[in-house]
Amino acid sequence: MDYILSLITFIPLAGVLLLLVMPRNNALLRGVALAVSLITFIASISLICEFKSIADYQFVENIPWIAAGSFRMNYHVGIDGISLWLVILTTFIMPIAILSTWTAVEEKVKEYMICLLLLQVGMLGAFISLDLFLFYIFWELMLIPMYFIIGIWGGKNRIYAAVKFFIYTMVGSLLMLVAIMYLYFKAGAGDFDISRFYGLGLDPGTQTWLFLAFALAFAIKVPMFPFHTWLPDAHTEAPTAGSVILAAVLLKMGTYGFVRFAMPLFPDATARFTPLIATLSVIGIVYASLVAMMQEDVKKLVAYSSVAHLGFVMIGLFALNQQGIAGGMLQMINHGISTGALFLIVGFIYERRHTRLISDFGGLSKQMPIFATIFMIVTFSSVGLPGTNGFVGEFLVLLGGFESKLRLWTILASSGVILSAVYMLWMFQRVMFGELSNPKNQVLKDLNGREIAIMTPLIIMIFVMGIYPKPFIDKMTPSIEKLIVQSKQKQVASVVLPPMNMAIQEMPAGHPALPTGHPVEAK
Amino acid sequence: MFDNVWLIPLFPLLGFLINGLFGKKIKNEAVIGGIGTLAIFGSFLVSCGILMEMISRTPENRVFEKVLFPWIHCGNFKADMAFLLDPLSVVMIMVVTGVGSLIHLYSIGYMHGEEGFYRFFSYLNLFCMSMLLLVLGSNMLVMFIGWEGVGLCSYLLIGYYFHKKSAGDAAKKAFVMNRVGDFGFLVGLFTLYWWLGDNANVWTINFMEIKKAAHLLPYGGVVTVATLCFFVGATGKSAQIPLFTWLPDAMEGPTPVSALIHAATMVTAGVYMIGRMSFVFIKSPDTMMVIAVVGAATAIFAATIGTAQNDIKRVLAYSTVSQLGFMFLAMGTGAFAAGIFHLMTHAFFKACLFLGSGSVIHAMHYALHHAHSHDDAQDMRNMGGLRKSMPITFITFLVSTIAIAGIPGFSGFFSKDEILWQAFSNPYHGNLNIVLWGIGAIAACFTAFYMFRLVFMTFYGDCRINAKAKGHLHESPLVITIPLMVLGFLAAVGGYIGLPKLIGELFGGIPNYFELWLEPVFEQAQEYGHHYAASGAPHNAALEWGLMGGSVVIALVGITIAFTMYIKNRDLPGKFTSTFPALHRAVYNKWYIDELYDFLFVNPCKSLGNFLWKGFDVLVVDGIVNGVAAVVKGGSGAFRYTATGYVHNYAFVMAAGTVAILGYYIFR
Amino acid sequence: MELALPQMNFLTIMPETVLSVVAMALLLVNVLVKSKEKAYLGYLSLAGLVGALFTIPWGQKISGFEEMVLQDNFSSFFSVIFILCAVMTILICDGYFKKEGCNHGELYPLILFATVGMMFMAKATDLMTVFLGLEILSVALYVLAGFNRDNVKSNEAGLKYFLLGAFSTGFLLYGMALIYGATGTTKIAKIALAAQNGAVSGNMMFLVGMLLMATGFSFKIAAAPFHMWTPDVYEGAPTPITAFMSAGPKAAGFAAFLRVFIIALPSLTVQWSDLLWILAVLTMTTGNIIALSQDNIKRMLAYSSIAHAGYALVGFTAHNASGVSGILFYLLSYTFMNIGAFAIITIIGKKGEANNNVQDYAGLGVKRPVLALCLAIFLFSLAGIPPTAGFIGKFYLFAGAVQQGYIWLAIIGVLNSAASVYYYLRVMVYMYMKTPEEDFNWVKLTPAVALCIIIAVAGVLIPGIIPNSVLNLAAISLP
Amino acid sequence: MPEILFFSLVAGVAIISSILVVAMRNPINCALSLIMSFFCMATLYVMLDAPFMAATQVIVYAGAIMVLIVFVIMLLNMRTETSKNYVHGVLVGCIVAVLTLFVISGFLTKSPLTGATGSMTPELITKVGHTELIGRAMFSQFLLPFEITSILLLVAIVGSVILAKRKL
Amino acid sequence: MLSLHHYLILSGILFSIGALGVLIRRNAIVIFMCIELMLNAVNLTFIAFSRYLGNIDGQIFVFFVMTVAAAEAAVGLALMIAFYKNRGSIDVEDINLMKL
Repeated sequence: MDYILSLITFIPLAGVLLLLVMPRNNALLRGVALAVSLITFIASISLICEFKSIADYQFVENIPWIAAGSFRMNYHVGIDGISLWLVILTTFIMPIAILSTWTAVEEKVKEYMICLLLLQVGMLGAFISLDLFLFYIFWELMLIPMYFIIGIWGGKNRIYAAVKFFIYTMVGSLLMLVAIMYLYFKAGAGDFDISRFYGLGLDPGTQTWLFLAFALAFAIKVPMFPFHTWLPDAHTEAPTAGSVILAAVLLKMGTYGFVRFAMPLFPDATARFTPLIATLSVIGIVYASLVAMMQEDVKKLVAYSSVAHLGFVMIGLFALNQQGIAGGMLQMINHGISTGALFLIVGFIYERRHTRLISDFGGLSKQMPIFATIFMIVTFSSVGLPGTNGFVGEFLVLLGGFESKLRLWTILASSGVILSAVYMLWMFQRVMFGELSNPKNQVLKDLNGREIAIMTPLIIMIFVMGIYPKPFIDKMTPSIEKLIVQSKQKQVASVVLPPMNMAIQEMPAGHPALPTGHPVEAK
Repeated sequence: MFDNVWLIPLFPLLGFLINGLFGKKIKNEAVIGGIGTLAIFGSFLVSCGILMEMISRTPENRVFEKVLFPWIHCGNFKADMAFLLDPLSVVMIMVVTGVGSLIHLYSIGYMHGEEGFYRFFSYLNLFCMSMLLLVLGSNMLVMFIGWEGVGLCSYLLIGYYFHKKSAGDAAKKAFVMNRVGDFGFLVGLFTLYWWLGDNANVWTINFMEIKKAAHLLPYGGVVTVATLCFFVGATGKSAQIPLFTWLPDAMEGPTPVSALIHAATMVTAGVYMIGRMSFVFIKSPDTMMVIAVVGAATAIFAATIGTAQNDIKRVLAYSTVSQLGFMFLAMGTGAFAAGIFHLMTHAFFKACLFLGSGSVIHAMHYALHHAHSHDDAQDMRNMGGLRKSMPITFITFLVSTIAIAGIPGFSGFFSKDEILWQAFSNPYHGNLNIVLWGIGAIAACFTAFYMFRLVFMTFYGDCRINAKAKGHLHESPLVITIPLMVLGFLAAVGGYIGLPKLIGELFGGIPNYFELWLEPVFEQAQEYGHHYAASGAPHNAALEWGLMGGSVVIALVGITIAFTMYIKNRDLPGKFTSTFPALHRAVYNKWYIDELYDFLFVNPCKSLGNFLWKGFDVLVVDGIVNGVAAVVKGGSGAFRYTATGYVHNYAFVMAAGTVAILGYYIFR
Repeated sequence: MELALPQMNFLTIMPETVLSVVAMALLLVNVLVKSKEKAYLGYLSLAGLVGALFTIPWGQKISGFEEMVLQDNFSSFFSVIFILCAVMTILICDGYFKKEGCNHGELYPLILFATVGMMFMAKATDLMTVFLGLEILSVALYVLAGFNRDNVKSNEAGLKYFLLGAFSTGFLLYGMALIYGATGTTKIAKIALAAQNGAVSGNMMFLVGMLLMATGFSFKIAAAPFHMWTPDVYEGAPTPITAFMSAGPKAAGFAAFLRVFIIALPSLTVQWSDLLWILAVLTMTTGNIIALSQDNIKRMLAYSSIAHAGYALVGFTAHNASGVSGILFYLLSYTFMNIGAFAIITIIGKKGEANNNVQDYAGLGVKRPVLALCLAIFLFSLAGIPPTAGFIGKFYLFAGAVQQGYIWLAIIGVLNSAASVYYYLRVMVYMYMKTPEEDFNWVKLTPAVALCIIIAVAGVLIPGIIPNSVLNLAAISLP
Repeated sequence: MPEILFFSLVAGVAIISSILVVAMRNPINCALSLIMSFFCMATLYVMLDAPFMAATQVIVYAGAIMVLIVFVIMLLNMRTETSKNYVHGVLVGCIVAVLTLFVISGFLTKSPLTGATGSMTPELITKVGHTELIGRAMFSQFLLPFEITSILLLVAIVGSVILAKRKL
Repeated sequence: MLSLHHYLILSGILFSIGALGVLIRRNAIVIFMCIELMLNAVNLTFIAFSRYLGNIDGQIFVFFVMTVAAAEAAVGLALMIAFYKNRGSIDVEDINLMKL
């Protein structure tokens, strides 16, 4: 099973080819696409089974690909604890996404399914690439199908949204490309293997620029404030599956990029920019929450909530300690599940009512109890209620943040916990509670079997990850440790360690102030 | 038996799952109600077993931790799904499961015929489970699950009548305010965890481990920060100033909910939490003072509002807030056992009061419904003289009222008196103690007043109900009255397990069993307390007798005023309101706190959100993005006019380009 | 004094000879065979081109005719580009010219002659040969651009191209004259040799000659500010000819430009790389910016071709191995993608060059999904999005710049690339995201055009995914 | 000195006639001025010891090309150019021209002849004869360009036929 | 003594005049004539260099330039005729169907 990763990545591609030659029978096309995505998912399960909790890359394949001029690019793939779950998330979300627009997309089903599967190839490829160049290829490859998904099957303003999405992302990633080239030449002759670039010992000035270039690309993708405005547009216009994938996986590309590339590659710059990134994340959390609160469109609200959630992820990642990063990683997956589920939910009511305005709804609980229950569970997962997945991630992020230098930021970010409750519950209340006054809403049907089938795995995951997150954390722990070492190696070397464990005396009676000068970075 | 502690939350969880998943199909209310009630009753039985076993153990062996499964393990952070049994948590589980069982039973009758009956029971069970997790959690995080879980259930249950907008609003308000508290809780947790870990290398959130490491914590300083944060959490959960406004609104929920959640159990979580971490709290004198002051302030503040409300449940709600204030006053003055004691007695009598009011409302509702009247079934102005038609309700209600008013012999007297005495005598806050005591006493007076006002308006005097409905008034069924009776009984006698020493001595040295029981829990806290304890008021039996007598007098004064105003001289309240209209309006409108919050937080947030969205996001951020695009496109539109189509212009550009290039190189 | 004939190494001009002979033969055949159907001429010329393709020697470095030409891999690589360009153009010619009613047989010989001219430009090692090759190309192109002589737009294109081309020739020649004056020779190798003498390389005349030559070549490759002719001529010229012009002559211009500047003027590297830096930035930016607001798709692609010249100039500015091999690779890929795109435009366009607006492509994705897909592939490749050859090419170009330290140039380049995405996407928006206004029932996909498109798609995708061999070829084909 | 004087004369005529080319309204006049200018060129070629080039200049330029041009002018029956709204064009052109002039003359006067001098001294020319020298060079060293020229001419012929012939 | 620079300056002047003509004239034929003038200026440069360098290459170059000029003239005039046939003018202001 040495080639399992390639297999997983390219099964969808095979599906694309299969779909290309198939007749335009919508049911058949949907079925085949679903089958392909399910096969991919099943295949990816074997990754979890065989994955060993060690820091090394596993299932590595390294095949020479391009060797011309001064460049060596390899088809070098592999996963570690960080990418494992993202790969699984991708394969897990895909069948759900395909099912989600089973009936909503009636036109050009063939192209639609092809786009979805191609998108999957891109996403999986990006997660498993260990070669920067290969990563970049997959990274860009994702854009095209997503662009079409938004642009062809989207809402009214879809073209604007699609083009904005494409160009916005493109600008960032192209600058990253320049940085990749620069990095390559800095590293001297060789290939684009990322482990070659770790620990390169670049001077801080260079790191700064390179980090900025990488960070821009990733920040746009995350999206971090103030690069977020493409997201509400893209989400609002995209069809349900598009939104789901966008939220569940594509946004993770940004955060994943930070973890995999920006931080370990440029430790000094990471240290330098941590306050900035944390500030932006906090602004993003508060800002997006406030903006989300005032939204009139459910989907836009969820989109803004994504911005806030990913702000948490960023805080966690830049806390650069075990809890923070593990929390960030978990939060990525959680966000994928719960926000994906939220988009599905929005999709359900949109399919029924062809509107997403909050004011058009109200009192749906009465008419759609199952829907209400599911919606409620997902809402609370998104809010981060203990027992659901959202809590574990959020908690670890905040804990990690609090332990690190980012304490103040973390406290501010914690306010997002309150704000998220405000906007999510307000929305929930306006949609689900109250009088069922609108006659159009009085004839709504509750979820059908397919829709329940879509939501069930997500709901299960919400609880599984909330109640027993240990296996998830355990698998990623060694990789995170390695990452922390990589991302801190320079910092540790250059910063004189403050004395560990200052003697803790029994404080005398009275009210001594907070002891000053704690060793903040004493790890 | 201890090993089976996990059964306690499991039963309600099962009840929740069964009712939640299949309740709609079962349809039979008896079955659903039976499942729900049995589930919690099962927990009650297990709790009893545990209590028995614990009683049989020596005090040193009464702490037991049961790890169910590892939950979040990450780096040096460890949080297991684990339960802690010690005298404190046993008290709590007894209260929760006991009162919970009764309320479940009651609900079968009360909720009869409601749409979503199964939903109600499943939520109720879920609540019990969360509450049990809260009290049983052996670390802060498990406690936090329960902490948020009860918030969730409170949200669900307040919003039970979701088609009413007010219910939805109230539910949301409750949850959000709770969240504000939770935010505090989390920050407190982080602070404690980080400080202990970073400075003492004790990376833990486990209560027992913290307890062991508590000596490493400084007095004040970081502990103040952490405990204040925790206290913010407590104010949210326990409806203290400044986060109390949600509780009265929470009365939108069905009455059993008010009884269980918003009187007996959930709202006391803050008190319990402080008790659970007494060894940390007491290390910060500042926090202790803040707690005491906030508690006293809340007690008096809510009591004043309670005097002017006409909605029967709202009066009780403010009374709850006020009583919680008493508990915090106790905690803040270091009278942990007394606080917990009051918590317990309060659970009895307040649950009884709520259920009684529920019984009244139920009857009113029934009567009004049959009379096709749209009068408010909860407005006391529509009641009066109910004692005749509802004797059992009346008697139990009266007993509980006496208990809450603090008449000797009833449970409330013992606990409240203990609190007032300790507030006065505990050696922590110097002269402030007397003020605290004074406030407490006045609040007690108010309590007696508004509670008896309630009784008088509801059960005495003429029957003001719609004449047509009068004939339909009758006593509630047994399933409702049995819990009332049990609770009434408990409200009457529950206080005897915690007889004040003074009285105990009178009866041949009966010890304060309750305090003894909790002593090992709070021992350490008391020890830390001595570190900075100033000399309080002298522990003087005469003084104590005096104060005790004083408080009785105070209660009687309150009752007398109520009697005067609402039985003897009925136009007095009207006179009073017309004499001080502004005051009355302010009190009636809860001192405009909600409006103040709207003004201070809600509206600014909304307008800020609106501004950020429409002003900043759309105009500035997106404006820049689109602006760049527009500039580029505009540039494109402008530059395309360079292509004039004229050869000579093109040639000119070429020539000019050449000249420019040449010029650049020659003259540079 | 004996007449010493030069070493006549015909191997060095084999493909040119073959093509010239075929072209002349075709001229005769055209006259002799009275037939309205001219496609056979196309097939014959294809045969000639393929034959010429096989006569291209590889791996040798042979100088011929008194250092007038040099047969090396560089010239071979470019010859391949030119031949491919000619082949693909010829494949799409027949249908178009039939549709336009100017199906004259002279078309094919002219294309072949133009190809010969380009090949001479690529292998010229003497300014004279450069000039003559360029003139053969130009004259043939003037004619080809105005080939649809009954169409006033075509006339105008030809005339504009002619006037401006001749004007720029003046500058080029003046530059050559000055270089000649400064060094005393027109042979590229000798110029380099002479320039080693400090006096020569410091001579203002030498520098100005270089600059003027640069302007002349810039005209040919349509670098700003010498690009002004491009959109008008591309729009007016018959579409297949536009396709031809956008790929071949640009490559030829680059070939000569590269050869002359890199081989002959290394002593002025600092100066000309500065100049090219500016030109590259100007060219990319102008091309991309103005393309944004174009509705006519030919015109849009004209501006895009200007931008692409800018990208190639980025590699030229770097003038290192990756940059230059990037140029080679890029020009080859550009040939595929651009002619591919034009092939589709050719068949979408109605008679008289109607229906060439972006708006007319509305619904193509629904009505003709395969064509639309191919066009999308070409456009994505033009936009430089993986996995297409366009991306790899751009990567090498910009990497070359980065390697040489021209970070800002690379950044400006990628930003331009990002802007360019907009107008390529615009076509896609119309193809896929707008409802069709009319059927595309006039679109006839002849086998020849289909073949051209297939070649183009293969040429875009295969090097995009497994670029190794082409890149290696480019790497050994440096001047 | 007389050389300079003669040069000045010829150069003056050349410049004046060139200016006339630009300035004259009637194309025919322009053409005639241009021919004048070409003759001056030929004269200068002679002064530069290139009699063959002078002859070619007269034959090819003044003869062939200009005849062709004049022929076309007559064919198209061209009128006098009307001078409308061209002021800015003139202005712009003048600026450019002046700049060009300035630049070109500026650097030309400052630049010495740095290239290696060859063997084709005036003496050799007188001895061997310019025509022969050219001929020899053309058929030996410059054989390939010469051949290429043939293709060029062929293209031009075919092209002009295709463009201008009334009916193919 | 006549120096190279005399010729170079003269050719520079002529070149500029030619260029100027291209820029300001409107008649395509006149423009073409101006271009011829530019080419002649270049030729003069070549021959002057050739003479002063004692190198025949320049003169050969001029020979080819002349040929090219002839070829261009033929094609260019043919283009003008074709254009004239369709448009009835060869004024460059009329050569602007394609713009923007």
